[in-house]
Amino acid sequence: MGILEVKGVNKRFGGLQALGDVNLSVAENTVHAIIGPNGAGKSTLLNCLVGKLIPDTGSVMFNGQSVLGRKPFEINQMGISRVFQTPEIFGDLTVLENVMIPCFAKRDGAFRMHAIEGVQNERQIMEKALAMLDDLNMADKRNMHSASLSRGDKRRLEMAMCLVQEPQLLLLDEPTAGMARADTNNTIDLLKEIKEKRDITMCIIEHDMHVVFSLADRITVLAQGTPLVEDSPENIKGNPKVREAYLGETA
Amino acid sequence: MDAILVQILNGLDKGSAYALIALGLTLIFGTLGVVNFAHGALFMIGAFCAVTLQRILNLSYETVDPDKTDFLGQPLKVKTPYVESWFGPDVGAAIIDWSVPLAILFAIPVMLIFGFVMERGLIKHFYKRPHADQILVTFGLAIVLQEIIKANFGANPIQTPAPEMLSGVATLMDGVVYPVWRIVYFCFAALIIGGVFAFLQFTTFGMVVRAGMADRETVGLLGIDIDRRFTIMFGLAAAVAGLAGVMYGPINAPNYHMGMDFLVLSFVVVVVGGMGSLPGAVLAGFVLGILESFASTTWATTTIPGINQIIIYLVAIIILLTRPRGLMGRAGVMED
Amino acid sequence: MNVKPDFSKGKNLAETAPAYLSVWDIHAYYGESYIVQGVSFNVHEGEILALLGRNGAGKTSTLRAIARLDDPQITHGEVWLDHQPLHLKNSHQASQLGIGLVPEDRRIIPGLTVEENLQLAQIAPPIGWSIERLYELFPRLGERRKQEGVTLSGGEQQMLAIARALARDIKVLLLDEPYEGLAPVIVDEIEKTLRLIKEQGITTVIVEQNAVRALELADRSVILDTGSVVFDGAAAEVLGNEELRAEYLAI
Amino acid sequence: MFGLDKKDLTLLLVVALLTLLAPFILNPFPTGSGLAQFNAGYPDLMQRFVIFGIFAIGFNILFGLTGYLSFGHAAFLGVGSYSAVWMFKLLSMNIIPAIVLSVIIAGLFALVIGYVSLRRSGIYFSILTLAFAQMSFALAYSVLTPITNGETGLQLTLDDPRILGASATADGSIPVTNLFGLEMRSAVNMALGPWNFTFSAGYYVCAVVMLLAFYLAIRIFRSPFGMMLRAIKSNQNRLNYTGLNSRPYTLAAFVISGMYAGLAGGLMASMDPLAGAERMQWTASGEVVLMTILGGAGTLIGPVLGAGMIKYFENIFSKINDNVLHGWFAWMPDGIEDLTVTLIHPFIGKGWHLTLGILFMLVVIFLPGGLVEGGQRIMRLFRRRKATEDDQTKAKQPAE
Amino acid sequence: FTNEPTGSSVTLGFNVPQTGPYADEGADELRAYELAVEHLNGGGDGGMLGTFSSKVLDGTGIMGKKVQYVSGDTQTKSDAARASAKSMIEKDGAIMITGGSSSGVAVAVQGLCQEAGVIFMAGLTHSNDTTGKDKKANGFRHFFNAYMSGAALAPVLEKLYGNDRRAYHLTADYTWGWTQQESIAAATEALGWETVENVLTPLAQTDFSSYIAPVLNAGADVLVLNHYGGNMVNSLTNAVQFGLREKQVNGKNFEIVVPLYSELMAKGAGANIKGIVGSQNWDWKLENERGDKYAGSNAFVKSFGEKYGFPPSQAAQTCYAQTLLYADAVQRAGSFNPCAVAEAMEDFEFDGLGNGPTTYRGADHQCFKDVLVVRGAENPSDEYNLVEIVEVTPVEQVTYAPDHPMFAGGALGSCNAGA
Ligand SMILES: Nc1ncnc2c1ncn2[C@@H]1O[C@H](COP(=O)(O)OP(=O)(O)OP(=O)(O)O)[C@@H](O)[C@H]1O
Ligand SMILES: Nc1ncnc2c1ncn2[C@@H]1O[C@H](COP(=O)(O)OP(=O)(O)OP(=O)(O)O)[C@@H](O)[C@H]1O
Ligand SMILES: [Mg+2]
Ligand SMILES: [Mg+2]
Repeated sequence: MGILEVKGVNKRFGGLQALGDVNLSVAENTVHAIIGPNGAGKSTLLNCLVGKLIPDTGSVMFNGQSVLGRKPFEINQMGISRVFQTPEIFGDLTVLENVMIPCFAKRDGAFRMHAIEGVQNERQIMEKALAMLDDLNMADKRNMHSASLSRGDKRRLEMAMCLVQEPQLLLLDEPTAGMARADTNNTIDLLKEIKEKRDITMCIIEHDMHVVFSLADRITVLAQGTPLVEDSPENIKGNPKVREAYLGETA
Repeated sequence: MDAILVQILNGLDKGSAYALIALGLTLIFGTLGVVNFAHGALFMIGAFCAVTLQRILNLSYETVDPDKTDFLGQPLKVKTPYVESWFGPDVGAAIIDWSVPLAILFAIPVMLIFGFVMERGLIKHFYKRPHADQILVTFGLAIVLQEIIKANFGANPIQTPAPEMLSGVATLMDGVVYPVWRIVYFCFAALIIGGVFAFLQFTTFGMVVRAGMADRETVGLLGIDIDRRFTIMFGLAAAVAGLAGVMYGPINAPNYHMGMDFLVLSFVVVVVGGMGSLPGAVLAGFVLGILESFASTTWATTTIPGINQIIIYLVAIIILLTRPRGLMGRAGVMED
Repeated sequence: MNVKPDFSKGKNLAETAPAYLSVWDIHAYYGESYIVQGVSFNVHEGEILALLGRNGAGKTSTLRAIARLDDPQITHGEVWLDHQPLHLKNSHQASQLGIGLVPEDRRIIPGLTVEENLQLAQIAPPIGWSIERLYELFPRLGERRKQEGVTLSGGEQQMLAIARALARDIKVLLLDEPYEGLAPVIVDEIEKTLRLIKEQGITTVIVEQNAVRALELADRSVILDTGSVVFDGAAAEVLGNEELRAEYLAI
Repeated sequence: MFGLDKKDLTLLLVVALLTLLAPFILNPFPTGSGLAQFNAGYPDLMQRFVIFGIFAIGFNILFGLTGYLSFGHAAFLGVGSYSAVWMFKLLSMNIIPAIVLSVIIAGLFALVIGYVSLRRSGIYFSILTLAFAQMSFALAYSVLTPITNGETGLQLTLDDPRILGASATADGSIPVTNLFGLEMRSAVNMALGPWNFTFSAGYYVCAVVMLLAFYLAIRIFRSPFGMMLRAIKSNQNRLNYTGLNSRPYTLAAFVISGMYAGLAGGLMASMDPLAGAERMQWTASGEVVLMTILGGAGTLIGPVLGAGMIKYFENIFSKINDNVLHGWFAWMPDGIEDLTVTLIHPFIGKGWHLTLGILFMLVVIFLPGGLVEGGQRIMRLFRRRKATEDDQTKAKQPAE
Repeated sequence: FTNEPTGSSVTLGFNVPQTGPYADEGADELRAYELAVEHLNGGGDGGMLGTFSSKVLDGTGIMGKKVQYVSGDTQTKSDAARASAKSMIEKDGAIMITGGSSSGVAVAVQGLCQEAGVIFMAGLTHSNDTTGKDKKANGFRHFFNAYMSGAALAPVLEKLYGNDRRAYHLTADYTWGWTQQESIAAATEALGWETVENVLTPLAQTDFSSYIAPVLNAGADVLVLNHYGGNMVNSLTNAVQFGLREKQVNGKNFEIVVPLYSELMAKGAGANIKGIVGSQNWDWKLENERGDKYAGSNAFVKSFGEKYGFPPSQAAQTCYAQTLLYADAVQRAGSFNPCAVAEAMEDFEFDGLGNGPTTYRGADHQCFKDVLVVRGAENPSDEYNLVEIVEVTPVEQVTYAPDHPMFAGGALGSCNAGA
């Protein structure tokens, strides 16, 4: 029984069957990669997990509780965080503030005014956020406007925002797309380190096979909305069907 | 039954005014992303084109009539319009009588040029500024235009009557009569709306502008001078607003604040129609026009007192709460 | 490394421009931030140039500056294409002079079908390949001609973006990360297309994070770092130069 | 001090000083002089400055922080005024209960309208709030006349019940609003040479309330709550996927700013016990939007400046007539005098709208950040000049 | 008392709409005020000072003090009007406030003046409430009111259209509209007319088509438009558009009545106004057509016309008269103290201000005088002759008891002299 159980999920967009009967089980404390051709439905699947989309049929269980029908913020409070394909950060706020906001949320998600207290009074939260930034080597940028960060830094910041919440399940949608090789390698190292340090499960979508094979414990190949195979990285690499449909001669 | 029919006609008529203004507003908003609070002023300027033409046609020379006296007891000066002396009293009077339809010809170039100048001179610089700044600058412009008109024409309404031939009532059915000019207005609105739609739908200009609405930069990358087309678009929107104003004159006498009277309403119409949607704006115009007409019947006002006062806003609230982006709005337009 | 063309004496001397596309010492800003800090390079007719560098090095900004988009703003420097001063033009004029940019995120226009996206490219002169010929090159687009462009899968969108550039009579094709987010099979396919395009005699500048693939394709390479050129030479030279690869490309 | 950092504290103290000395600052011209027309230091206008300042500060908490542009805020001001006047009619002429009630009622009203309107964002939200306000206005003007007294506006009368207090004074007039006996209308005049300064009790009450409101606004801006609101403006989508429900925060901001508006309305009624329906019309809502943008949205002091600017034009420019102009330019030769007056004529008196419109355009074209940006530019210029002066003096110093 | 004039001059506050739909009316009022000030200070030809029955004013200002004035903009909004009036009182030291062209504003400013302790001389305000339930000891109205319109119109309507009529009312949905509708309905019902329907129309309405259309089928043969200003111009225009004027119902010609008329409205309504009956406080042709009883009219028209080039409106006349009446009352009282002035004004009988013999009734501070019934001219000889006088209803017929139910509620209170 995995921490995340997806059963029989279907999703149609008009005439297009984006997801057809997807079953997926992600075991605790593993990295599960989802790969597949463009338009296979990978992002759609992720959207169903975080409440951005509601599947037509099927069930999504997280830790034995159903995710469906909950609002995005409720799902997040259950312990699922997501890093988007294009960085979603608070561009008008400083880097430090960006990381503090999820900390306020973390407390239990309840509405709190704090209308009179000064931010500096919330010392322990600030310190926690700073520590997180330190972990990601971004402490020196803490007072920068986050909109003016470079794309890689934005992605790192977004990861910090997700990690500071200490989620049980971290979803990453093409975290290294368009990232320079050096940064890609840094990111791989970072994710590995995090996985060692904390009890965390990760679900990662990626087209860069270097990333996939460095990180994944298990790989699901999605094609035209349905899982083609699910196997260990080694077996996937050798699978002729996957080579033909997805990897091409590169792998 | 007849009463219902007449109210539907009234609704269509009101709706065509709303739809025409909202159409122009959406053209500017949808293409250029500019919240144009001066749009009502454009409508008003259109109406005053008709007033101006009427004044020009009525330019007169004075002769003294010794038999009559004016209010101070002096001999009365009788005015004869030049057109009457040039073309003879009959033709001259007919020209004056037809001043509103003639004003269409006058208003088209005036409004186009006005729109071009406004876009090139002012709006152009506000494409990238926040909507709040656009509101402030266009509101300021609206006030300025309004005050200029007021300084020249006064605050009192000025009649611009329809030609004699088109000003009576038409019997549509047994017992159902309706003012001819209102029918003309409706047809005119339908023509303009149809024309704008056809222009945008069936010419490449339309395709380019639709593309420009979605992504200015990429359209520029394809070698298309989108700025020029946007300027044309602004001129077109101004002309649509202006023509709506010219033709509205005979229905209600133009005054300098008629634009402000329509402004808020036309924004409501555009938003209820859904931001960025031309058909939505037109549909919302007609829906609200018809509902407003029905809400003002005695039956409605006795059932719910005051319903006629609030119907448009009430319907707007209901529509916006049930349909997140108005009737036909596109996602992501002005939602943040 | 670079010879400054002597543009100072007017039109005739413009013919002294040493290359087909000459970029001379351009400096460009996004508002207050100084991003392109004096970039110069030459591209000769018919060759493929790979423009490489880390994230935030200014590659996209350089391409956008050449294509004369509103942002970033060039404050200094000159760009000449086939004896025409691009730096004095705006984006649609540059396009009419023969610049074809395939932007970073493809920028397929929403609301328009595949065919309309192509028609749009053929409104302003000069017109290049006919739409039928493009469908021959990309049969997948021909099959989907009535489909709305943005509903295409990522790879097809990339094809459409390239086709849209070719629909105009371009002299230089600027490609910004054509492989990003694409499945490996599709990457292979696009690479084939680029070779085909080169055979047609079109000059190409390609920006790509997948440096090895880009270098294999390219004749020459320019490497950028923090907005200025740090290397300009043959592509093979980069592949052979360990130091360069490690320092700027991390491969 | 007060839990503020140094910069904010300086700002607060400067504002406090300016408001307390306003009767002097706003009356720079001797009473008899021609320019006395430009004096704004009389009680009613000073009260208006600070009351609309409060209104705009509150509006800015919503608009400046969350980016939600409400086009119906005047409704809360109107509701506040009506509540206060009813309190005067029924309970007592003391302004405290009236203001408390107006804040509460406006808050409740905002809660209901905000709850519904905040289901949508962007322009859709703006139009929802506009629709609610216009409905309130239309109903107040007509159907609800028994409560609002319609067109005429709700006024005090000689036969109001007034449980704690007399219906009428001994000499048969309506009692005056007061703060535990301190009458709002009372004022002290001080003549200093040709100058005449008026210190009005009402103004100082308003000023103190405004300073409290301003202080509270600073605290809100700098609090975690304020940060959360800015996060909402910046990227609501991200906030949702961060486990925060943005609705309670926006609603809280909406209600707080509604209460500010109610406070302004209550104060307005306390200074002048009348409540008219026009206070709820869209033009009134638009006015506070303009005040905020004109001053500088999202800045602390901007909205107050914007409010002052618009009210100044409305009250001072509208009162300048040709007669006054002739008075000013009487020293010129007749022909030139007439010409000057003719040239200025369109912009004053009944043309004050024109001047205001031109001002809006000039400010927004040349000062994108509003009046505050204007101030900043001047400061920068000043600093730069000082810096270069310093450089020069340094350069002149011989090296030792 | 408040703003006691200490120097050699006295300041009056003219608070008129300078922006908004009534700006033109406000401009005309302001012209009249300026003229009045000129005459009070001994300038010009003296205007109605020469015909005024009271002779205490001698062209040396008021009580020897030169008259100065300040002007402000009411914007036809109670709030703005009060702000403007307050600034006149607090900043400019105005001792009397006058002006306005709507009842809402008049009532609001009247209340303010009562509280502040200055005299308010109402401008154009027609609602019964101004001197009815909202009357104030410091406020005075020269203009006629809705009740008087009804009382004056009724006999003429009977004469013109008979006493077997079915009337359909369209009424502006606010207090002035209601009081006028109530007054006209009462007066016409007394004739035997039937009120078929009373439909309230929103203030902001610009297109009245959906209110006019049902009239066609309601079996009514008279339409009463209880609208003013732009509302009236539009509703009348729409009614004419729908062919109501040419219509025959029950074998009778369909008729339209506009109880409150003004020259500016007639101008705005253009040809639509032809033949439409209504009432007015005064008309510039009054003395010419109805003789010496209305002395003063011609003198006023002459000085106004010579100064501004066109004849004055009824609003101008009422404002001019109010200024003179105030000055006269001060002069007679020998003091600027509002209480003394009010006492001098109360039950004052005068003549020669254009309206014939007039009384300022002490009980409610309302002037009683003849009321004009007018009709839109069929063939105006010039743009100033848009209305023709049908009848002048004598004062006795329009007088009512101070405790008439339409004016009940509210109390005058006692005069307030302020600080
Ligand atoms: N909102 C939507 N409306 C209609 N079709 C959609 C929508 N979202 C996705 N699709 C379609 O569903 C299919 C799956 O899309 P999805 O984004 O999940 O692909 P993906 O596997 O993430 O591909 P990529 O690797 O290119 O990101 C695609 O064909 C896409 O066009
Ligand atoms: N619109 C913008 N406003 C301000 N700064 C910008 C903007 N766009 C890019 N930048 C900044 O310019 C710098 C260079 O950006 P550019 O997009 O040219 O880099 P790149 O080399 O294309 O990087 P990548 O490989 O990540 O695409 C980056 O630091 C980025 O933060
Ligand atoms: Mg995807
Ligand atoms: Mg890039």
